[in-house]
Amino acid sequence: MAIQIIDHAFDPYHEIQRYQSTQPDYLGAIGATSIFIGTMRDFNQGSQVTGMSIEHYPGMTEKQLSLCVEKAQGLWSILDSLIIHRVGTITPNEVIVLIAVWSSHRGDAFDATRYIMEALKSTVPFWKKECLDADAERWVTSNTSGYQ
Amino acid sequence: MAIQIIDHAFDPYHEIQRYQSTQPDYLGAIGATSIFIGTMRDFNQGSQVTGMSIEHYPGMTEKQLSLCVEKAQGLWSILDSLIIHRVGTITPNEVIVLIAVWSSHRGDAFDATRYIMEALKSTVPFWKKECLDADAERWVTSNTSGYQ
Amino acid sequence: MSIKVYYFASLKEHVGHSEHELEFIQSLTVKEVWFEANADLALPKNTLAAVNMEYVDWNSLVIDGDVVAFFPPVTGG
Amino acid sequence: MSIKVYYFASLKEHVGHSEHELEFIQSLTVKEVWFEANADLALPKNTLAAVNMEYVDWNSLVIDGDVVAFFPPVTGG
Repeated sequence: MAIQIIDHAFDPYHEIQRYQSTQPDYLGAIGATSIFIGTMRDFNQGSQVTGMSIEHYPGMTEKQLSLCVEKAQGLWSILDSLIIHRVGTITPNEVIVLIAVWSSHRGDAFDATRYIMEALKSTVPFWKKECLDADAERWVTSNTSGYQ
Repeated sequence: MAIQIIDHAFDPYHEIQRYQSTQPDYLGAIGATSIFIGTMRDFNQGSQVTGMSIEHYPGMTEKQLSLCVEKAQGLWSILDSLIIHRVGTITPNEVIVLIAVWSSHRGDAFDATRYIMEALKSTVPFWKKECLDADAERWVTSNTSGYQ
Repeated sequence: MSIKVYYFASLKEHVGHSEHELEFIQSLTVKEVWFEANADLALPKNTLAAVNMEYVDWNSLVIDGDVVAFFPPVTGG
Repeated sequence: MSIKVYYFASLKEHVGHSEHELEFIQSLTVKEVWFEANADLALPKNTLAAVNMEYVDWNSLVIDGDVVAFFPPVTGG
């Protein structure tokens, strides 16, 4: 299990492959890998968005992310997981968050990935501020639910 | 949207990156990428499994996979999708299936990926035969549900 | 009229071949095609049928030139 | 006793600083900490509170050495 908060752009596929190379023990037990990648869009709530900055609460961020993973581990059978979240200045098309979950069975992998993502969105202390143009910016005030 | 049936081992991350490089039009609209990777385990239904061969019905396979994607498109808002499925001889740890779905919103991406996976498992004409050792082999007779 | 019949996976092993051509005069249902082609063989439980690569009901009618396929439950993914 | 108070995101802008130290004699609830520190400021709706990096109820008691944080609803992911 790994949790990383990073302040520079990253390639999620490269990070997954790098992380996977460290997990040979249960390789033959992995039947399902579920991955979610959240990317910055260039349009949100009716406005063109040119950039974004993400603030966080160092320490509490890692603590709450660990809690999300622990809760998922209590609910489903997980072999491993990797979470990476960006902070700092971000431009459109860059990855904001990566969640990867490895499991023997697909139901566990799907459910745990989605659970961790929703828990992250509602409990982990990150805050987004959008840049609308050179002068204007606005705090994103709430996350929508990922379930309809 | 792309559907590929291939008879050799592939790196799912490499294939996703390659496919993504062909989709610049709506790049800024992508907020969510949901990926599922099904991998061959070395243990199933109480036995050590040393290899597997996957038979399929050429033509009907592609037709039914397209139908899975069309139905998902009718139910959720999807920007793009990629499905790759192995046929032929497979060894443990190799990827059997890759499903990637790109969407503006995470709910659509999660739901569509899972729907396509379950639809594939129940309707697309692939059949697995497991090699248990040098002499023994057995057909997998049914897929389990991915929902509990 | 003439139709082509395919068998896949365990059903191919059960019937002993992967395909054959059937010639007959009157119109047949998919179920009748099975028994026409495999008079001496039990129809395994859960066998699926497709005509022209689409799933069909066992009572649907087959017409000249159709491609019929019989196979066990699918196990991909 | 002494506690540290942090503010994040829009709340940091609202109160005008990111942190301060509070010294007081009697035990306080989290809600009392807010009004002790920001007597002249309205408490924005939906503000969340954490003590030592764990979410807390606004009526929970703060003890010497605690780190209290106030912030708006989180918007990561």
